[in-house]
Amino acid sequence: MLKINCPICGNRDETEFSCGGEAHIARPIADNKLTDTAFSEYLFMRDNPKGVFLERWCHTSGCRRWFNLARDTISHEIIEIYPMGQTPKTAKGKKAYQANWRRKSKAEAASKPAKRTVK
Amino acid sequence: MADTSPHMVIGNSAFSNRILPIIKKPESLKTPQIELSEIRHLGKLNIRCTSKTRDMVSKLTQCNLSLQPNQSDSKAGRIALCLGPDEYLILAEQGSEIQLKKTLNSSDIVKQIAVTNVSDALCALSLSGKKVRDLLAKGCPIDLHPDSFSKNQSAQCDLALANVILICLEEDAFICICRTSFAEYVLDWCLDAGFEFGISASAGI
Amino acid sequence: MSPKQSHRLRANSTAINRQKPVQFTFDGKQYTGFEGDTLASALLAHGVHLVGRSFKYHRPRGILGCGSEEPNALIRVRHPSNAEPNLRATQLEIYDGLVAESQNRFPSLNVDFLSINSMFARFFPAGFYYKTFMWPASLWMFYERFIRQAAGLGKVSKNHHDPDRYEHKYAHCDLLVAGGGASGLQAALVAANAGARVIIADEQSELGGWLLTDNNFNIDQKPAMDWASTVIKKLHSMPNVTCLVRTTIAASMDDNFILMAERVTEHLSIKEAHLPKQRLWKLRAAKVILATGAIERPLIFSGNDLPGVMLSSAARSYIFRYDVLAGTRAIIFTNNDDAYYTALAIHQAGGFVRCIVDLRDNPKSQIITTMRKLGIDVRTGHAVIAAHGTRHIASVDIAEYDTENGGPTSDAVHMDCNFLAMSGGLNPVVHLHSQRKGRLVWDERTSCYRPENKSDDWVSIGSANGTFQLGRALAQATRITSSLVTKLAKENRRIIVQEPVAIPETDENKQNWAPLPVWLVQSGQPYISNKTAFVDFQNDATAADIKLAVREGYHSVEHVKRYTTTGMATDQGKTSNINAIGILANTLNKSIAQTGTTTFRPPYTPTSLGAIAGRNIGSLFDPIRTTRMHSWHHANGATFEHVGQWMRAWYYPREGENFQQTINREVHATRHYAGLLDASTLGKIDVKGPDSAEFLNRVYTNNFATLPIGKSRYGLMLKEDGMVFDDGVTTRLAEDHFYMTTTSGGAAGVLAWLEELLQTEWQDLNVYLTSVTEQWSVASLSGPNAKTILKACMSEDKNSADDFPFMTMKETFIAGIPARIFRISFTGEMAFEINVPARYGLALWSHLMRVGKEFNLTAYGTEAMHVLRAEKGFIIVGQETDGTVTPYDLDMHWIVSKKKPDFIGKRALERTSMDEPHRKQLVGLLTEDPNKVIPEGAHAVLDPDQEIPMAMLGHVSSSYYSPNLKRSIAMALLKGGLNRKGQNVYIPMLDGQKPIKAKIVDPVFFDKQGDRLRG
Amino acid sequence: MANTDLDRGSRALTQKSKRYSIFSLARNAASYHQNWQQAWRHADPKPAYDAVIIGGGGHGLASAYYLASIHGMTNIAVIEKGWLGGGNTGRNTTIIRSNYMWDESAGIYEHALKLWERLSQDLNFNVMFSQRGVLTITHSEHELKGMSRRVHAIRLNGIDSDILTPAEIKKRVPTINISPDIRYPVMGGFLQKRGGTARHDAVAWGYARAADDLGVDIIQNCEVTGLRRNGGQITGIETSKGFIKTPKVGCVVAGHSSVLADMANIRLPIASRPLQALVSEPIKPILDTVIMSNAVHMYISQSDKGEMVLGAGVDKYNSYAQTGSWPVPEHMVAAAVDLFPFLSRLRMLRQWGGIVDTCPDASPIISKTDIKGLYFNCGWGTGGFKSTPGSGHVFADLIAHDRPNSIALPYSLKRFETGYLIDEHGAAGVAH
Ligand SMILES: Cc1cc2nc3c(=O)[nH]c(=O)nc-3n(C[C@H](O)[C@H](O)[C@H](O)COP(=O)(O)OP(=O)(O)OC[C@H]3O[C@@H](n4cnc5c(N)ncnc54)[C@H](O)[C@@H]3O)c2cc1C
Ligand SMILES: NC(=O)c1ccc[n+]([C@@H]2O[C@H](COP(=O)([O-])OP(=O)(O)OC[C@H]3O[C@@H](n4cnc5c(N)ncnc54)[C@H](O)[C@@H]3O)[C@@H](O)[C@H]2O)c1
Ligand SMILES: Cc1cc2nc3c(=O)[nH]c(=O)nc-3n(C[C@H](O)[C@H](O)[C@H](O)COP(=O)(O)O)c2cc1C
Ligand SMILES: [Zn+2]
Repeated sequence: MLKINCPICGNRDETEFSCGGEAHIARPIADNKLTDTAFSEYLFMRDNPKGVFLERWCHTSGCRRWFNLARDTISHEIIEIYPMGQTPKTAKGKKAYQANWRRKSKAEAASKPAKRTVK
Repeated sequence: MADTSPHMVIGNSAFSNRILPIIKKPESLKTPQIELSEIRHLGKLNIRCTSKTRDMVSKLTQCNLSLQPNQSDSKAGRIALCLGPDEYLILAEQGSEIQLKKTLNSSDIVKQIAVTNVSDALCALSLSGKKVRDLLAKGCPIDLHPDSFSKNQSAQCDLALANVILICLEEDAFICICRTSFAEYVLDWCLDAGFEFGISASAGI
Repeated sequence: MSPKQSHRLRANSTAINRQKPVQFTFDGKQYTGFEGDTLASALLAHGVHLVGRSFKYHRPRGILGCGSEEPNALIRVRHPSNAEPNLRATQLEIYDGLVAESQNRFPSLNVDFLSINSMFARFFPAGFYYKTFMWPASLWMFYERFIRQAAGLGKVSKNHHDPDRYEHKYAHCDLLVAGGGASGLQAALVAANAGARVIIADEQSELGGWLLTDNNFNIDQKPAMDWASTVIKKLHSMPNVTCLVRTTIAASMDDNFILMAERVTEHLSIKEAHLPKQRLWKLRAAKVILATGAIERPLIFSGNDLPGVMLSSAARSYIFRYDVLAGTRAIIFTNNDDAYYTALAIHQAGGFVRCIVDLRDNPKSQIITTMRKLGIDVRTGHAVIAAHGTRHIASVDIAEYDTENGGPTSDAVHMDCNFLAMSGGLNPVVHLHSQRKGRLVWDERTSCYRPENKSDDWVSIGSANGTFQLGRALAQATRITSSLVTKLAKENRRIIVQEPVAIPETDENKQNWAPLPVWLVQSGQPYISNKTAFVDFQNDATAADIKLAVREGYHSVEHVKRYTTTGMATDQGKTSNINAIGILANTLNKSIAQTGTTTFRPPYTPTSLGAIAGRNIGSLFDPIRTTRMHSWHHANGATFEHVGQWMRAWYYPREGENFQQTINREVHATRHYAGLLDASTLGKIDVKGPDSAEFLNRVYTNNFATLPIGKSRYGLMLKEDGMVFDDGVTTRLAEDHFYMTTTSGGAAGVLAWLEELLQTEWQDLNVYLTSVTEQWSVASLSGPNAKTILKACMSEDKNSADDFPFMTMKETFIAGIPARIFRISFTGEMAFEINVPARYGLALWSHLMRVGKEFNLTAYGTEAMHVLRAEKGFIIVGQETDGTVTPYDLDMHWIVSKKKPDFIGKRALERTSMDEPHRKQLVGLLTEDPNKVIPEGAHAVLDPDQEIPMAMLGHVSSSYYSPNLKRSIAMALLKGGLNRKGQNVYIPMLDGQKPIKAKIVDPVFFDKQGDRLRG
Repeated sequence: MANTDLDRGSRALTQKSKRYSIFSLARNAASYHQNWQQAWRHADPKPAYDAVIIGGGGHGLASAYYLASIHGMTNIAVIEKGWLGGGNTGRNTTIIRSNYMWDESAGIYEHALKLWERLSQDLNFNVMFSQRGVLTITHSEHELKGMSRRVHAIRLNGIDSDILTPAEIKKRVPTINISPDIRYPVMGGFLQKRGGTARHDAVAWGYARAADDLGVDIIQNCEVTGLRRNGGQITGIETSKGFIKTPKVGCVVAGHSSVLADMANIRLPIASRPLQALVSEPIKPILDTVIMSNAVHMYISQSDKGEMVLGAGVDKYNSYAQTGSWPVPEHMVAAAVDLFPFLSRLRMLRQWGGIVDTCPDASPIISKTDIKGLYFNCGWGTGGFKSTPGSGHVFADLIAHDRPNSIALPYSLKRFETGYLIDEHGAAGVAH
């Protein structure tokens, strides 16, 4: 059972948290036209590395805040915890972030407002 | 607003279906070592605000909100808790939360904050006695050792299968806040877990 | 009268209390032991060795060990209301009134019919099941019955009632010391002196570990156990130390999460009701020291499983701890020095050491000389190649032995005996280290697997680390603990590094701990003798089985384990695994390091399921949530329905009514007069902030930005895959303030989802969400008389009820109670959802019922609500949807905004497949026979006479008898349903009845124009 | 579906001398079992094969067996990084049933069940398929409705399924607690009598032995580290024992599917999660039916050796550690003790985890990929043991013909683009 250092509440048992899966999946804006294939990469395809994985967690039973976490899926070691909206700072975390195929995906490109903006 | 009526001062009990007091204790004990009761006359206000407006809110509520998350401060009969970077809970005398809410909502910062009366959504239980930490340790995974969890500390955490807020008032006195729909579960759980030390649950005030 | 304790010595161990005799029975016979005895020591005190039968061959078995490593002596304990199987006699402390019995034998231990298996053993080698029982195929189930009956160990009682309590306890500490032997005690002391919060736990009934057994030397100039007692006393006196006995560290998991099983009252004859039988500790330790000692290895030779054959260290423990001499004519068989001390102990206790058989050719140690001087027959370079006896060891064959080539080199000498103590060297208890995926290294010098100490968070010391010399173990404990303390002190001000820390000094006997590993002692006829050379005693796996597995291609250590079941018994191979690996390595011609080990898994010893469940059973298995009106529903005879954790009033049967009659009455009353529903369980979310409207626009399919203040709108939420997720009515309270409702079951999920979006996806939006589900009690008043009743209850401005347009909200007072009233309707009637602060819920409800009486107001439950809404064709999320249904499938195109550039699910809905005509779509069904109600969940087909498997159109999602329409109605999701309106379908029945014929229609059955609801 | 012997791939064992029978057992007993032959050869990789299956679990071995026995492809190899059956095949709770709700699922699982029914004979290896019945119990009105929907669909698909009342359940399973006073009382259930359990290791060993007998090379302790391709065509695999040339590669590596896919730059909708199980100490027979409950999240059966075998839902975060998190088994045990009070006095003997390949719709992937000659069979998640023969059978067909048959067709990767998912979540709950 993991011990997770919530940035707000400190060390707590894993049972107090919920895991939101892969982090840094940018949501394509519906207005930006994407093929069904490219959209399915956003919707269903998931990074599932054996090694460092960037994922997001929420301290559900505590402060209810979301945060990002870099975790080794073999040893379960938590390498880094960093705020929502930021990218990892550790070397391992950075590498995992940059190496991810998603950085080059069409869906990610479509997450930024294109011609029209939403609002 | 709907909750501004003077009628609000009637007590709020989450245990309308239960007949209290209940005492559970081993035969070997004369008196229970844990006391549980509901604090019925307590207004509860949830406040969301950022660091920009926090001082203003402190001023208007006469509560010290310059707290770290999981800290509490009690002053003039009010307890303020910091639940997160932008979230606070104020426990105040029954009825005064209505006034507080009104004050906040008629201030300049009304657009930047959210004030919600949760007096009836949450139930406050007072738990005290020399074995109270042992009782909580049966269901609460956080470190309850007096070195780590002392006066004025609070925690949002799990107690068995319920989500609660624990506030440490004294070495052996706590407030446990839970959603009212979970109150009976929490009571039943405490009664069962408290049997080892002896527990008396009373209706409270 | 119980028999005499013929084997009890006169010595005076402190572990047993001779002042306190204890009466117990074993297999119906009365015995007396002493307080402090285990069942094993007490039986041995009476000379009883035979205590069980083995798993497969039903061979007679005795006591092998002295603690949790015991594979053989599994017994069953009877309690007044149940029985507990498979307890180890070596750990079970006796108490007055204990009723124990042997297992896996019929009719009795001495005469066991299935011991015939033993005679046919040659037909049941490892894996024989896989090779037979296949013909004819149909008979396997028949064979299996007998196979199952023969397998299994103990029995549980079928009419089981468990009166005991089991507790859980969370705990935290700076340092957990696992094991209370010399090393553990020293480690605990060092850390405790520095101010650390220490927990030291041992599975035995007292701390001291091996010192309890071996106490004939000094530590710090005191007899070893006196040193230990002083340390123990000190630890007990320190507020920062918790000493636990009878506490097994069962599991070591990620981030030093530790499970410990404490046996609280099991050893007591009077078990006080408030104390738990067991307590499961869930511990988080900053650091862990593993000082779990070592377990002796048996030697593998033919007949090594006979009762009377025991581990040497166990034999010594019975002498020193329990004052019991287990055998009077003893053979000692060893490959190391340590067993000589057992020989000495037996000799000094008055036993006759017939011969010491040492596999080593020319061992040199002081103790060997000592034994020879005592005139004891010491034969080095020899082996016991077989033991004989029927129900007890009676003799052995001893021969000169060539350890290089593995075999006897002389004729065997036959010696009679009644006891054999064997020692094959020590296995460090690496379980907890390995559970954490800590690596093991094979140490050639000491011939054992040692933990590789690599982690900062958990470290092994002492015997557990392969450091068998006491002096060195104490030094190691001191050094390693000090360095951990230094690390802890960096993060924790309470902890102060003490320097230098003194290392206790010892004058122990210098002995050679390195054994000469001989994994299998061969007789002259290996094919035969290997079949009775037991490796895994409990599962009856022999050396021959391991060799057979290899011959058949099962080479991986994991395959051998699974093919022969070695190490899979309740002792998890504590005494067998390394021997098995040794034999395997030899057979494969590999080194042990190349062969590897099997995986260590929790728990260390079997852990009670009752303790694991703790108090999360019965009514505390999951919280039950009730509304504030619950007591009224209860008092008025409601039957309840589970909706998530909520208990909702389902229907209110009256005297003499059946289910359908009740529903008809409630539905009828609501349509014709008025009905009242407790809708308090609806999820309610307060949405506040400048971007609230924009936020709602993004999460609902329809437009909320345009919603005027004071007005309500029905909204549909999708997940990103375009499937319907939740629905509800949301009302605008102010420009920047909304009041959202969700389904009862979906409330928590919706709030979590919306929070997630705000905190992760849309951090730019300034919106606060607060759950107010329990803040408000909700009574839903509906029906033609609803307005009249409402007016009668309103405290002020009664006329405002007349000017109350559909889908608007008013704040007012009812019976003096402040209320928010929403003019919305789920029944299709004129309806008001009255929200009041929860404390008034019951008062409001009672008041409405009282006032409504003269207007025929009837309380209705969720079932009537379902019928009422179905008459109107309203969907219920979770009933008409199942995560695979889009708004288009529900024919709700109207609710999906075409104008909004984006909302959750928009892009998914644009996938070509989403609006295809052959998808399953929501329609109504009217049966040909108006009295036939289709079972919900039934499937429709076009042709009822087709062959199975049938082509199904889809399923009936809702189906009721409608008292208003005086006929049955149903909703269904059918392939291409929208284009099939007017067609007939058939619904085949499960019970053999004729298929029901029905026509596909529009799902709105009642008041299509909605005149009633608008009033 | 599998009707003829050829369809079943039934070859028993070609080498008569190796066949198992009562007589061979007796004969060997007489010679102290010294003459048994290896169940399979410990092959070293050849430089090239006509096809290679990666993953020596049940599915991979079955795929190889059917490729050889039905499609005549015998110059093939199975590459396993560890020991055969050491993945989920060796660590599952062995529940076998085919009572799934959607037509597509009924198709594949019933196909598998039919193969199970003769598997011991087909392989000449007793896999101890025990058709003792799988009973799924329900605990609420809502669940009863779901059950009705499932049972109707299952029956119309020609699969056996009976609804039982609590009293009938009690009769069949005397130790179950049907008291209405527990938190989730038993309100009913449905039984597939043909369902049951099998001896998991034997499945891997039996397929390996039968495939080996047909000439398939079984290569253990050989990890695939790369997939080599030329343009859009697969050309071979890199392994810890060197490069192996082959035009066709079938990946059947369960929890490691994403790792393999990554080697070919292919994305999968798979999350590798721990799924845990535990066994109690063995006791004399007390439970003759497999019991599953979705609402309280547990399933239980008694193995032939006597242990109670318990499993629960999947853990909440990705992991390749083959261990899980304690709260999951703890909850499962509480649920089990509530339903079977006799368990309170039993003890947990061993607890472990596997890495399951979970898919967003809880249905598998049996699919070609954009790379020619590269096929994936994965996504079986928490419930693929039961499909082992069926999965291998249709996957062999796909590899041999480069075209999915009608049973495999719905399981293409394309469904994640079109949205035609086969969502077994709502219907299956804990899908074992
Ligand atoms: C605890 C648990 C309980 C379960 N209960 C059930 C149940 O009751 N009923 C049911 O039907 N299903 C159940 N399942 C699911 C079932 O076990 C699996 O779906 C099924 O066994 C998968 O078989 P497989 O052959 O695809 O995978 P595996 O048996 O996992 O085989 C995959 C193999 O690929 C190998 N491999 C991986 N990477 C490489 C590489 N790079 N090179 C070479 N080889 C590689 C692995 O070592 C492994 O041996 C359960 C699973 C678990 C973990
Ligand atoms: N069998 C033996 O361990 C053995 C035999 C001969 C000599 N010795 C001597 O004993 C000394 C070593 O002392 P030590 O402290 O390293 O070992 P120790 O054997 O004295 O103590 C280990 C203790 O750990 C406990 N233990 C093991 N696993 C446990 C678990 N999972 N949960 C709770 N308790 C558990 C045991 O009950 C035991 O009391 C050495 O001098 C060694 O030569 C030991
Ligand atoms: C159906 C089944 C029954 C099992 N029975 C036992 C058993 O009786 N004893 C045992 O030690 N392990 C048993 N195991 C667990 C295995 O020992 C082992 O833990 C599991 O195969 C996972 O492998 P690993 O622990 O080596 O990683 C069983 C496993 C399964 C799947
Ligand atoms: Zn937190």
